[in-house]
Order: sequence, then structure tokens, then C-alpha cells
Amino acid sequence: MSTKTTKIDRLAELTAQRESTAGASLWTEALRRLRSSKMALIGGVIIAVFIVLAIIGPWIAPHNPILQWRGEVFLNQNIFVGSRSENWLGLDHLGRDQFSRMLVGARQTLLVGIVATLLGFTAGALIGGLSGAALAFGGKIGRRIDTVVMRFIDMVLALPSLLLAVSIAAILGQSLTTVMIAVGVAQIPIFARLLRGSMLAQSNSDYVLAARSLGVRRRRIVTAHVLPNSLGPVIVQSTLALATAIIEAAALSYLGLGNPDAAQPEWGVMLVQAQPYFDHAPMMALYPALGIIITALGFTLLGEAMREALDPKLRS
Amino acid sequence: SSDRDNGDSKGSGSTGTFVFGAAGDPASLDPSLASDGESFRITRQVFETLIDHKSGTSEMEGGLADTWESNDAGTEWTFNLRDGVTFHDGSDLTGEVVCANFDRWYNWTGTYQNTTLSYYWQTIFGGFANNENEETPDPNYVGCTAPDDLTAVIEVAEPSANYPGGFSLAAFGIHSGPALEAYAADEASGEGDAITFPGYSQEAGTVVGSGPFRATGWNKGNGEVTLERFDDYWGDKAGVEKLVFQTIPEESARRQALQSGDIHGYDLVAPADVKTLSDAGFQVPTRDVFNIFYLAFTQDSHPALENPEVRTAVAHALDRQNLVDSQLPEGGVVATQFMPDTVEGYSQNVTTYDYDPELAQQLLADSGEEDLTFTFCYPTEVTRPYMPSPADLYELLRADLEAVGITVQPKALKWNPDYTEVTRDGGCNLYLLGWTGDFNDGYNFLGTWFAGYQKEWGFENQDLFDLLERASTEPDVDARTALYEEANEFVMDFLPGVPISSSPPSIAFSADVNPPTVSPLTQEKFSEASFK
Amino acid sequence: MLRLIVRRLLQLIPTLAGLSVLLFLWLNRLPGGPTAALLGERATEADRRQIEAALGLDQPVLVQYGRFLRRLVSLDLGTSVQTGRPVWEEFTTRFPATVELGLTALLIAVVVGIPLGYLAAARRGTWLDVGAVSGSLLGICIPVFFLAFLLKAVFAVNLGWLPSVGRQSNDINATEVTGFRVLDGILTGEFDASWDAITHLILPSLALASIPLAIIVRMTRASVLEVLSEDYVRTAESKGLKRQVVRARHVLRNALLPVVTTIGLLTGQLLSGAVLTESVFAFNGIGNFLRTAIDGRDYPVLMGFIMFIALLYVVINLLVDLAYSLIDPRVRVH
Amino acid sequence: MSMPPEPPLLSVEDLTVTFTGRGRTDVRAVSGVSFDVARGQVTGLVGESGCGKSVTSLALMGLLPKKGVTVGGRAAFEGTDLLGLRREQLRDLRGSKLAMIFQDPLSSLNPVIPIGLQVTEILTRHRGLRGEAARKEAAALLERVGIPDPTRRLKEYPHQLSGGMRQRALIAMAVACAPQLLIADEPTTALDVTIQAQILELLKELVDQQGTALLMITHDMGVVAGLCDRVNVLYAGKVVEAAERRPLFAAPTHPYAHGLLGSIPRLDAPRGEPLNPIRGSISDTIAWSDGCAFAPRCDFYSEQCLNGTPQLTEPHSAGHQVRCVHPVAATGKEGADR
Amino acid sequence: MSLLELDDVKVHFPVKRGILFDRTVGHVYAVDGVSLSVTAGQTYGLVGESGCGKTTLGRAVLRLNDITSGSVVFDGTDLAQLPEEEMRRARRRLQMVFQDPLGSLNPRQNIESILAEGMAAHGIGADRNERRERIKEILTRVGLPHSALSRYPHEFSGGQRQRIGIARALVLEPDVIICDEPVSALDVSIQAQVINLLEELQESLGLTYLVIAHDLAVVRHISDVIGVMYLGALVEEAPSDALYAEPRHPYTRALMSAVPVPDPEVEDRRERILLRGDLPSPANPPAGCRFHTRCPWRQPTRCDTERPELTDTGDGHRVACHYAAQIADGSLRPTSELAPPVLVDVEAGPPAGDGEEDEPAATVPS
Ligand SMILES: Nc1ncnc2c1ncn2[C@@H]1O[C@H](COP(=O)(O)OP(=O)(O)OP(=O)(O)O)[C@@H](O)[C@H]1O
Ligand SMILES: Nc1ncnc2c1ncn2[C@@H]1O[C@H](COP(=O)(O)OP(=O)(O)OP(=O)(O)O)[C@@H](O)[C@H]1O
Ligand SMILES: [Mg+2]
Ligand SMILES: [Mg+2]
Repeated sequence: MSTKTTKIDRLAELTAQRESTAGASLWTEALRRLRSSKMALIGGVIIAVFIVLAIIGPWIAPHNPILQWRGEVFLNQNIFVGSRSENWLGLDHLGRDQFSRMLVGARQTLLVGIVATLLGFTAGALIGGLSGAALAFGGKIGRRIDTVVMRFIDMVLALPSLLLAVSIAAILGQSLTTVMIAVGVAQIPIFARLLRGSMLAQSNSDYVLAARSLGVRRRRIVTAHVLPNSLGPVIVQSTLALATAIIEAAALSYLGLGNPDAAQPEWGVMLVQAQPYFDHAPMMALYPALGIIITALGFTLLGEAMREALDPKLRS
Repeated sequence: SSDRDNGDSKGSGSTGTFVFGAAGDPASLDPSLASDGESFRITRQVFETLIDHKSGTSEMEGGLADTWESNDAGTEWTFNLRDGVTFHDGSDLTGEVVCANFDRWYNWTGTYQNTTLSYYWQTIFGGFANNENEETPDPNYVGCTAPDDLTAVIEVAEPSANYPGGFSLAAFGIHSGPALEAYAADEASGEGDAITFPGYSQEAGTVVGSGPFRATGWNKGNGEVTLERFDDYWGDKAGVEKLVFQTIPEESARRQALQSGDIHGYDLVAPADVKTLSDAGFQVPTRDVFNIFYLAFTQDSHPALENPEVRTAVAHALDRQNLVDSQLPEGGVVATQFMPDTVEGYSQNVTTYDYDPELAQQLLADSGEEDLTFTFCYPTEVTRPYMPSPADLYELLRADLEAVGITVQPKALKWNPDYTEVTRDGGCNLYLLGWTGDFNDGYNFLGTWFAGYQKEWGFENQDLFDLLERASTEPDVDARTALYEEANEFVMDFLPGVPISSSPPSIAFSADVNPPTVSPLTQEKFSEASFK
Repeated sequence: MLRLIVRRLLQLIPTLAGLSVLLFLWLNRLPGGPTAALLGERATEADRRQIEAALGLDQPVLVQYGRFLRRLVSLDLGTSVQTGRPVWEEFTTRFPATVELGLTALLIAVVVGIPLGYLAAARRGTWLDVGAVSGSLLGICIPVFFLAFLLKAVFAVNLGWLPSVGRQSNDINATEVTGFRVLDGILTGEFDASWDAITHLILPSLALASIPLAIIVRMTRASVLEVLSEDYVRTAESKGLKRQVVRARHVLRNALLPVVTTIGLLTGQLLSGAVLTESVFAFNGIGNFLRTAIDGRDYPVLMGFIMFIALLYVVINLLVDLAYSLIDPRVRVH
Repeated sequence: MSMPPEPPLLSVEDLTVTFTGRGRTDVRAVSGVSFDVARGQVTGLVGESGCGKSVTSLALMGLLPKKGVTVGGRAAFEGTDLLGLRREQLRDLRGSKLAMIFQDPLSSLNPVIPIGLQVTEILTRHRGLRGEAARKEAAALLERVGIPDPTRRLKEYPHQLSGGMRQRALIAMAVACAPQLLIADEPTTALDVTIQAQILELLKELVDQQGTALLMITHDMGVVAGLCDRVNVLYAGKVVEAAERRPLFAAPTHPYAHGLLGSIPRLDAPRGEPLNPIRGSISDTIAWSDGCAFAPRCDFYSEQCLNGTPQLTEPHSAGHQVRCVHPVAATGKEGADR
Repeated sequence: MSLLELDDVKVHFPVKRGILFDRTVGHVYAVDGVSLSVTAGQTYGLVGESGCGKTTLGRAVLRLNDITSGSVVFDGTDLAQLPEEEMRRARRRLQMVFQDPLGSLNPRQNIESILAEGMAAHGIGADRNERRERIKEILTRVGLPHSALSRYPHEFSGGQRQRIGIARALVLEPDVIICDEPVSALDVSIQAQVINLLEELQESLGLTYLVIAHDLAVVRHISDVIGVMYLGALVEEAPSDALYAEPRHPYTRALMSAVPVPDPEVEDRRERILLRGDLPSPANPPAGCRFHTRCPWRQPTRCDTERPELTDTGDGHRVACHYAAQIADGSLRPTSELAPPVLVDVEAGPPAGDGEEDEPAATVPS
């Protein structure tokens, strides 16, 4: 008997490795795949640096971003004082400390990105979610509701997003809030479509049928089954949307609808302001441009990596 | 290097095409329907006015009229026309043609009576023979007679500071007789959603003037207006065969276009580009200043602003010299009054307000108005001759105000229509604005602002209003000038706003052209331009 | 097939009707209104009232909408507040510019993007793949206006190779036939005019192409990768077919299906980009004009143009769907 | 039955396939498979899902991806080692001498290309037929596999055909060049029984008529029983039992094969008896290098099972090979059912 | 005593198409008049080819599909008429096990939550602990360790997942379990485990099963009564052994002869009845006997025009064939068309027919 037990122990030992992943949810698995992706790593590091800067930036900024070094900058003579010891990245066209403005700008830029995306995400998910739920579980009336809502979304989608943002900015007047709203609203249709499509796919799945056959109530099926499983692509999209938001905000600034408050410098505005001086002070444009590009790249990389990690087709 | 690498092929001798970068499309090729600089820049090359300005100055000289005089009351203006002037269609200039022009404007009906189409007529000559709208002002124009072929006599009801300067306005360019008849066939319409310009004003072909260039094409798809040399011009013939105005809305795009050789010149060069361009071999001639940039108070929008001490404090708080030095192009000056020194009526004896932040703080403390908060409006997306980069200028002034403890709530607005509308309606405590003179008369500056109560200033000052009324109707030039000086001194004591600067709007040309003489009124005559 | 077209076109009606209501309500929310744009810097309250009456803006919203609809149906889109010219005319003069620009950009995106995406997938993991992917990601992350500015600074200002603004040189006296400059030159035999127009198109379309190009590269790459793992590719391989045949006939053709759909959706993206690109390059197209129309509260232009754009978008996507059904027999209607 | 007299058409020896992914542990999908395919015969390869059947066939066809896969061993096909061939040489062989049919007929056909082209392209490639000649031949091929109205079908797309017909079309392509070896990877799994019967009948026909050798890969013991001459039972990437059809079914000797047969409900068996399932699942396995991979599920295991890879032996009769240290005693058919 | 009784159940899916608004242009007759009854404590097996409507019928019982007409009487109440909320509650007593064990489990729920879901929906178990106790009990029953509770579906093997699916049905203590292809996604060796489990559970809990499968051998193994479906309708129904011993419908015979048996002796001796062609499209079923297009015994006129009723031929053996008796006594021979080498004549279709039956469901434009 005892020999038999040892054999079983030995077998258990040999097969033990397989069991080691017990308790891992799909997300954990995705995260594991994400960690091994170089793209995600680069993106993640960029974003982490950016977020840290955005959080602590205004505190570690050596100078007030609106403080002007007068008598240093003379536009009519193309005089921009270069990097002096206290201004690491030099001065801008009004004699303000470029480094401090970059640091403070990181926060504003992140804020615009996050709030705009959050807005687009929330509103889009709400519209898409309700529409998807109505279509999948609302019977005839639900289908009608969905048709109307989706026609509406399609109409909005037919408008170039930048135009939409421009006109919203025109309605609301210029401010940071406006930029966030304008960029966010322009993203609503994408989120709505994505979530609806994803929910529709999920609502045809077997486990939803199983839940129905268990007698689970519709509302719970939607909220506990369909929705959580549909969020993957939406979350990926929101990472990508963060990048888009930052760039769209810059475009709005370019069109003169950015946040005009110099106390809240934002990279897009800084880039636009710097462009006229590009010939003799190229650095003034390059810093914010690189800031935008690298940050957007960070989010895009992470988003793409997430997309790959969550894609069931690419699962091993 | 940004030197032109080509252009010789098209630019040598007098046969080339001269391309000028414009900031916007013209509204109309008929100057009498226009009120914007982009239109006038073009029509000024095609049409001539009775009175002209001496090249490069704001001094009046004979235009289509060799000489002119008025009666003592200033109500009858006689113009002795130049002999031998032919229009582009071959017809001759006569007194009757001049009268036909004025009578046409006077007899406008319907949509033409809308300020959109007849802004300058209404400003200078009042209303029409039959005013169709009660808000239209009464006409000041009485009639025009042509005693002989080379004389035109124009009678007005009341003397005004607008005369004779008004006769030099581009809007009153003289059209040929046959052209006027052709216009009648093509009416403006105003039903529906908007005012439609009459068709002839929208394409080259019908409009006929007597200037050195003929309008030969308007390609809207390209945003290009093409003018060609008029070989029978009475004066010096144009130096280039073809003159093209190409619309390039973006400022930096205009600069790059000049640098890359796509255009030969453009206006409203950003201060920062002046040196860059001239270092690179471009010609950046400086105009004399003929404008004023000011910070306005809307007094009834904020009780503190009605307190003269507060206004004075603000004036002392502003470091205007720094603004001029750092942000304005070469030639910019700090303004002491609401008028550049080139205008008749400029006073040497106005009260001045030096940069003195301590004094400003002191004054604020004395006034008992502490913890002041003002809304401060400034326009975005616009460059005006007096205000090269509003947002940056605002930023400097804001810093000054905050330095003396005034809290500023910024309000950035699109120039057109938001900014002009909001400021005009008195929607801001402080705001930035300016003015470029149309002709050299003090009323063209002071009268624009202080002739009566205006919401944008928000004050009632009957003494000032009366003073200007008197100046306006004073036919004697010297007496009028004295009154303007008095008014300037009065204004600077009252301080309804702080005049900040006058800046020369820069214009740039490529190295291979002989540019026209620049004009303080921004009325360059492109016939003077030629290729080297 | 015809049924599908008719069906889709009929579906347009409610969409456009809805859009018109939406637009109308939305534009009515714009502050200022068109009068402000019409009035000069120093107009009075009275002037404003006069203009409002002339334009019918003092009437109730519903009446205004009714009038708008009536005109829309009769294809009379009114007159631009900014320029005083008929909206239809404004549209037709500017439309060719945008189409020319958009098509060129799309062409660049497709002609460069698809082969690049294909190669990246076929050589997965090589430096070419890494380069194409990171390059395309970068393309999405550079603000279009900045890219345009840099392109001009390098190719127009510094190297002087290409013009920086406009659609055609001023000394070219091209005969206008269709408004499409390149085409006109070919039609009239003025090939130098065509060439000149093409040189003017290069920089703006490169700037405009950056995002679509990036999208197409990644789309193609992903799609090719997916197709490469399909069973039918394995079947083709098992038949011993030459590699080129497998790639062209079995891989590429199937991989292009999703890319085709994307191209339709890119039109919206292109129009957004055109707003920026056109103003940077002083390219007189609808994007640029729309932007000023929004600033100037040019209702008639906004209404008219946006309706057209929506129509265009839907029609283009309809065409794309049709093209799709031509390539993919599975969605063909019998 | 005894060994075929002539040398086998295909002789696979010690085939190993390892997947080496970046950041992942290596997966040894096939670990030392050896078997022969005789000319003109049907050789079966059976086993449960994931035991390496498909990977084996793909390795033979050279269809495994280049990257991340290591293939070892030899596969002598008419004297040449398939695994050592250059890609281009393999391309020449594939479709002409070696052909394959796959499990899912729908996804194995290119959806956007008409059936006709998919058939003619192989004729063009290997037989140089073009144009009308190719079309005629393609129609004849379709006719031969039992697709009626072949000229019309040539113009149709895969989705316009039914499942059975798609599989016939695939078979037509596979036999277009009269291959010497046809590999069929679960050709009927996706089909209904009545259709399956048709397809199996067709395959039998082809083998009989053309002398093609068939390597039949399946998990269905019933299919094997009806079709194959010799059967190889795979478990976890290794052949655990190989025998002629009748001996195998009469006396399944490896505990796995034994258990497998015992766990299948049979239509002809008396009802009411519970099935005899094998414990656990195929993922309950240990590495072959540690011992018998089946040990964790085996009723007969002992410490010896864990002493390295068991060798193939022929405990009962020649040609009946078993990889087990405790082969099940030959008890005849009844024993298998116990 | 029959617990579940279906009477003339029809499920027709509308095929929609239209210019502006979708119009119904036709129907897919997925289930077209099925009557059967399931006796309490027994297993009713349903076999048939892919697409013949088995799943649809199973779902119709639970009203997961809308029932077009007919009644589903369960324990005296007609489920087809029940209001939505009452139907939801009725589902406690009628449960389902699905074919795809992974697909039918929510990938983001752990096992405990999956199993507690139904209990929560029906208010079984007062609190979490009570439910957990019950779940543990059930897990033991289906042979899963308690440690499974906190794990996620993708961490289990196929067989284990199917056990979870069964457990999910069992926690509600249902009377009837509908098993839709419960083992066809599983490996043969695993399949046997699950079949045994189902049988054990039936014995110990007195469950009633409606088992749907396409594998005749599996169905026969576990069923007491078998119904053979063809194109939306039952063609034959009989006690298991009777069906095997004496299939009376031509389709059943063909089916039976097509099932491979893992025994060379049997295989070599067998006589095959090979059918021509494929299952016709349920959107366009043939007139008359639905099987006539493929039937080797087809007789002119009557088979083409008259739809045979399911009639009892004694011993609870019901057949829907006009010539069942003749075929059984051998007086009717298969027509020559069937002649064995089947290679040539595969496509179905009487000369008069249009031969469209091989048309698979066409992709309908959206
Ligand atoms: N690309 C791959 N990467 C990693 N592992 C793989 C890959 N392809 C197959 N495998 C592994 O190889 C083993 C054998 O797979 P194979 O497809 O040959 O099984 P099979 O016997 O054909 O099964 P089925 O009956 O399901 O088709 C499996 O364990 C599988 O996980
Ligand atoms: N929601 C639906 N809408 C339209 N047709 C449907 C729908 N569901 C099923 N069908 C059709 O109804 C017929 C019967 O389908 P069902 O799934 O019931 O068959 P089945 O016998 O279960 O087949 P399988 O063995 O493949 O599971 C099929 O032709 C199918 O295409
Ligand atoms: Mg396989
Ligand atoms: Mg089914």
C-alpha cells in the first residue's frame, strides 16, 4: 500500500507544474502576456514617466510658468536668450521658463487627454451599452431604439471629428474645459459603436444563452455577463483614444481654440505658439512637439500591445 | 538658405508676374461695396479716387482731380479733373462720369442700403435719396454737378471733418461711365439667408476703373485675383506686366511662401520674422506708424473702473516700453494719446503715465479698491496692423496688472465675430483694440471712439462729446487742429483707456523686386513695383 | 446588386433628414449668429436688427427650419454669409481641391501602405517589420499641422524643390474644365499645368496621408498575418503552388478585404485632416472653408457643406461596400 | 497479416516537433514518432485531440511555420528525406506526389476564388495544363469525385457548395496529379455521418483505383476499423501501439488503446452497460523522458512506468508493437470490452 | 407518465430583407411540427443531421427561441403561453447543458460565481455560505475538487468544463435537463466519463433528460426512447433497442448503416446504405415527404406530394413513412438509383426537382 502512495506522490509531483497557474483570471493571463511584450514595456515606461511628470511636475518646476524674464527676449532682433543656468531649456517668446512650462504642461496635457477620453468613454459606453442592451434583450421596441440611436451615431460619425470638435469649441468659447469637452464628444461615436458591436457579439454567445436558461434576469445578464466581457476592446480603444485626444487637442490649439490661459500651459498650445519662431528658436517648438509625439506614442504602443494581448486569436 | 533659387525666368524685366500674398479673399471687386482691407488693396490698383495720398505719406495730393477746393462753409467741393485720363474700356474721365458715380451711390436702393454693402458711403455721406430703413442716417450728400468736362462739384448739407479726406477713400474709386450702366443689369439681392453681392463685383470683366492695372481674373478655386498692366494709363506705367494677389490665410504659410519663392511679397509680417527675413536678404521696409493700440475700459461694466484713480493706477502699472521693445517690430513706439504723432491734432502736452508699479499700487490702495478682479478680453487668431500677436501682448499686460495686485480673468475670443461683438456690447472690463486711420484727420481717430456714448467705453462725458462735435463741424483746418489737441489732452486726463503703442505694420518683399514705396495708410501702389 | 444600392440610398433619406434637424438645432446654438459676421467692427444694434430681418433670423426657429428644408429640397442652399456668394457655387469651386488632395493622399496611403504592410507581415519580426510598425505608429502621433510645417520648411523653404502654397503657380494660365487641376491639364493637353498642379499636391498630400498611411500599414499587416494563418493558405501551400501565386492569389486578395472597408472609413479622417492641411498649405478646399465658416457662423455654408459631406461619406462607404461585394463573393446578393 | 514485402513508400523515423515560442516554455508536440506507410495501403494514425496528429502530418508536408518550430528525425519518402528537402524541392513534391486534405472543408477553400481556379491552379502548377485544357481536366476531376454538373460548379464559390461537396472538391484537388501519398487529416470530422459515409467510400475507391497510399488521421476508432490496413495509436506525441487493423481491435495491448476502445459507446453493443472511461484527461501527462506519459491515467502503472521512456515491444505477435511495460494480456475481443 | 409533452411545435425563423424597412420574405422552417413526450425519469434521445433543428427544438422547450406555434406542456402548464417572468421562474425546473463547454461559461466568472448565479436568480440559499455549501456538494457529485471554486473556466480541461456545465444545471435541482450535444465537443475518452456521470446522476436524482446528439451510438447508449429528426420533423421514434433492432424509416436505416463501428469484423461485413446528396435547406424544404429527395425507396407521386404522418406501428414505435410496412417486409426494394458504387450519383434530386437542396444556407445580406 505504502509503495503505491509514494508512486502517487511522485506522479502528483510530476504533474504539479501544470497546476501552478491556478486561480488566474483572463485578465491576469492577459497581463502576463502584456508583460512579455516589448511594445507594452516601452509604452508603459513612457506613460509612467509622463504620469509621474504630470503629477509632480508643477511642484518640481523650478519657476513659475508665467514668470517673464523681461529684457531678455527681443522679437524684433530675434534675441532669445539660450539655456542659462536657471533656464535649462531656455526661454520662450515672452521670456518664460521653457522647462517649467514643459513640466506644468505635462499635467495639462494629461488632464486634457484623460478627461476627454473619460468623457468620450462614459458617454459613448452609455449610449452604446444601452443601445446594445436594447437590441439584444429589448425585443421589438429595443430593436427600434437601437436603430434610432445608431442612426444618430452614424450621423455624427459622418461628420469629421475635428469639425465636430471645432464647432463645439466655437459654441463653448475657449477654455481648457472646452477643449476637453470638444475632444471628448468627438470620441463618443467610436466608443458607442465599439461597445455596441462588442455587446452584440457577446449577447449571441453560449454563456449568455446559458445564463438565460438559468433564469437569470435580463438586467443582470447585461450587467454581469455581456458588459464585462464586451469591455476589452473598449478599454484598448480608450488607451488609443488618449493618444488621439492629446493630438486632437493640439490640433484645436492650432486652430486657435486651445486653452488660452498661459498659467496652464499645454503642449499643444506651446507648440502652436512656438511655430512662428521656428526659424531662429527651433527648440521652442521641438520640446513640446517631442512631448506630444512621445506621449502619444507611449499610449499608442500600450494600446496596441493591449489589443494584441486581449486578442483571443493570438492567445497561445 | 532661403534665397530664391528660381524666379528669374518669370521675373526679369517688366514682363513678369508679381505675386503678393494676401491674408484673405477680397469681398468685392467693386470698391464701393467693400469695407475690408483685402478688397481695397486690390481695387486701389484698379480704381482711382478724386484725391490721392502722396506716395509713402498720409499727405493728400491730387488724384483724378488735379486740384480741389471748397467754399468757406465747407459744403461745396469743387474738383478740377485731370486731363487725358482714360478708363480701361477706353472711355474718358469727365465731370459727368464723376457725378454719375456719386449719384449712383446716392440713389442706391434695396439691399445696397444695407451697411454690409454701403458701409463707407453711409459713414462719410450719410444715407440715400430714399432711405428705406429708419435706422439709416440722413443723407449729407446733396448733389453733384458738372459745369464742364473737367469739373465736378459736389455739394453736401453739413460741413464735416470727413471732407475732403473722405474723397480719398478707396471705396469712392471712380468707375467708367459704360461700366456703371453695365452694373445696373446685375443687382444685389438680399432675400433669403444672406446678402448676395451683385455678380459683376464677383468676377473680373465688368468693373472698369482708370488705375494702372486692369482686373482680368478672379480664380476663386485658387484664391487668386489677377491684374494686368493698363498700357494707356495716364501716369507712370506699371513696372510689372501682371500682378496677382494670392490668398494665403496662415501667417507662417505666407512667410514660408515668400521664403520658398512662391510669392514676392506679403503684408503683416510678424515682428519676429522681420529680422529673420531681412537677415536672409529679403526686403522688409518699415512703414510710418498710423495706428493706435490701446487697452480700453468699459466703465459701466465695473464700478471700480468709474474711479479715475483706478484707471490711472492701471496706466501706471503697464510697462509699455517693455512691450514695445520686446514684442513690436522696429519702429514701434509707446503711445501717449489716442492718435499717432503723424496726425494733425497730436498734442505734445498730454498727461503721460510712466511705468511705476509702486505708484500704481499706491493709487489702488488710496482708491480703496483693493482685491480688484477684472475680466480682460483679447482676441485670438488675428493679426491687426497695430496688434501683431494679441495673445502675447495680453500676456505681457496681464503680468503687469497682476504684479500690482489686480486679478485678471482672461477671456479669449475669436476675432470675428465674437470678439468685436462682445467688446462692442461692453461685455468685458478691459479689452485690447486699436485703429488704423483711413485718412489724415483727427476725427478719424478721436471721433471714432468718443463722439458720443458708446457701450464699448461705457461712459457719459458730455464735455468731451461736445468738444468733438465742435471739432467735427469746424471747417477751418487750423482751428480744427487746435480743437483736436485740446480733445487729446482732455482724453488723456479723463483716461477712458490706456493708449499703448503705435506699431509699423511690416511688409516684406523678395530680394529680386523693387518694392513699391510703403505707405503709413497701407495703401501701397503696386504700379511702382518692378523686378530687378 | 441594384437592390442593395437602392436600399442603401433610400436609407440615406432618414439619415439626412435627421442630420438636417441635428445640424439646424446645433447651429442655432452657436453664439453670435451670422449677423455679427456680417456687421463691421463698428455696426450698431440697429444694423443688426435690420440684417436679422433681412435674413429672416427674427422668425421662430421652426419657421426657419421649414424654410431651410424647403430650400434644401429644391437644392437651393442659400448664400454664404461670409462671401455673399451662393453656397452651391462655393462648394463647387472648392470641392475639386479637396477631392484632388484627398485622393492623392489616399493614393499615397494605399500605394505605399499596402505593400509596406504586406512586407512587414511577410517578414514578421525583421527590422523591416519593426521599422514599418514603429514608423506607422509615429505617423499617427505627429500632429498633422506640425508635420506639414516641417515638410514645408524642408522641401519648400530649404531645398526649394516644391512649392509651399496653393494649387497651381500663378504664371500658369490653365484652362479650367472640371476644376480638377491635374485632370484639366490632361484634358486640354496643357501637361505643364498638370505637372505644376501635381507639384503643388505633393507636400499637402504627404502631410494629409500620414495618418491614413499609418492606419493602412497596420491594417494590412494585421490582416495579412491573419490570412497567413488561414486554412486555405495552408491548402494552397499543400498544393505545392509557387510562392508568388500563393501570396498574390490567396493571401493578398483576402487580406485586402478588411483594408478596403477601412479605406471607406478613412474618408472622415481625411476630411478632418484636410481642415488642417488645407489651411497650412493655403489650399482652397472645403476643409479650410468650413473652418472659417464655423468661426464666422456662416450657417448656410455649414448646413450645405456638412450635408454634402455626410452625403459624400455615406456614398463613399456605399461604394466601398459595393466594391467589397465585388471582391468577396460571400456577401454578393443573388 | 505480415509486413508488406516491398520497402514502404514513406518511412517516418523518430519524428520530433518542438514549438519554441518567445517567453514560453517549449512544447514538444511530437516526440519521436515512427511509422511506415506502405504503397497502396491505408495507414491510420489515431489518437485524441492534441496528441500530435496534425503536427505530424504538417511536418511531413513541410507546412509548419519556419520560425519557432524545430523538427527532428527522418521521413524517407521514396528514398528522399522529406524533412531534409529544401523548400522549393518540397513545393515540387507537394500536390504532385504528396497531397493532403484537411479537416474543415469550408475554411480550407479560399472563399473569394471560384472552385474552378482552385482546381486548375494545381493542374497548371504540376501538369502544365492551361486554359481550356485545364478547365476540362478540372471538370473531369470534379466529375470523378462525384460532383454533378461539374462545369457549372467550376464557376461557383466555396460558400455555394454544401459541406460534403466542398470536401469532394478538396479531394479532387488532392488527387489531381495522382499522388503516391495522400494524407487526410480528419477529413470527415466536420461532416455528418451520412456524408461521412459517402466521403469514406470515395476515399476507398480512390485508393483502390489509383494505388495511392493513404495516411488517414482520425480520432474515430470506427473510421479506422472500416478503412485502415494498419493502425498507429498516438498518445502525447508518441506512437504507443502499432498493428494491423484486426489484431489491434481484437487485442488492444497498450492500456491506452485498450481503454479507448472500452470507452466508446457502440451501436451494436447491448445497452445498459456503463462505459469504461479512462481516468483524467490527456493533459494529465508527464514528459516521455520521465517515463510513460500515460502513467498518470493508467490503471496498471507501477514504479517501472517511471523509469524512462518505455520501448516498443512486440509482446504478442510480430508487427504488433506496443510501448508499454505492462501490456494488457491478449484476451480477444471480449477482453477489450471489459 | 409524461413530464414534458410537445405538441406540434413549430419554430420558424423569419428571413428578412427589404428596401427601406425589413420585410419578411420567407421562413427557415427549423422545427416544423414536432410532437413528442418525455416520460419522467427517463431519457429521450434526439438524433439527426446537422441543421435538422435539434438545437432549435431544445431551445424552444426552454423558450430561448420564440415558439411559432404548438404547445410545450411541462408538468401540466403550457410553457409556450407563459408570461416572460413566469417562464423565467419555470426555468428552475428545466435546465440545459450545452455543447461547447468553454463557450457556455462566462470567461470572467470563477466557478463559484457561475454556479451561484442561478441560485441567486431563483432565491435558492439564504446567504453566500449556504450557497457555497451547496455548490461544494454538487461539485463533489460531478467529481470536481472543491479547489475549483476560485478558478476560472479556461483553467479546466474539456471534460471538467462539461462537468461544471452539468453542475450549473444541477444546483437548481431541476426535473428535466436538456442536454444539447453534451459530449460531442469532447474527446472519446472524456466523452465516456461524462456519459457515465449523466447516467449516474439520473439514477441517483431521478432526473429526466432530453438528450440531443448527432452521434447515434451515444444517443442509443443513454436513451430510453429515441427520436430521429430530419429537416425539422421527427421521422421515427422508438424505444432504443427497438430502433436499433428494427429501424423502420429509410432515413434511420441509412443513418444506422453509416455509423462506423469500431470493430473491423462488423465493418467488413456491413452493408451500407449510402444516401445521395445533403440535407436540403430548411428554408426551402421539399414538398411531400421531406426525405424523398434522398430516399432510396422513394416511390413516384405519393412520396413527392404527400407528407407522411408519424404513425404508431406498435410497441410505441412511430414512423413517418408511407411505405414503412412494405420496406420492413421486404416487398419494396431500394430503387436502382441506389446501386452501390455511389461515386457518380451523389447529388440528390429527382429528375423533375430543381436540385437546389444542396444549397447551403445562403448568406443573407444585412
Ligand atoms: N503553433 C503551435 N504552437 C505551440 N504548440 C502547438 C502549436 N500547434 C500545435 N501545438 C501543440 O501540439 C500538440 C499537438 O497538436 P495537434 O494539432 O497535432 O493535435 P491533433 O492530434 O491534431 O489534435 P486534434 O484532434 O484536436 O486535431 C498540441 O498539444 C498543441 O497544443
Ligand atoms: N436564429 C436563427 N435564425 C435563422 N435561422 C436559424 C436560427 N437558428 C437556427 N436557424 C436555422 O435553423 C436550422 C436548424 O438549426 P439547429 O441549430 O436547430 O440545427 P441542429 O440540428 O442543432 O444542427 P447542429 O447539429 O449543427 O447543431 C438551421 O438551418 C439553422 O440555420
Ligand atoms: Mg488535428
Ligand atoms: Mg445543434
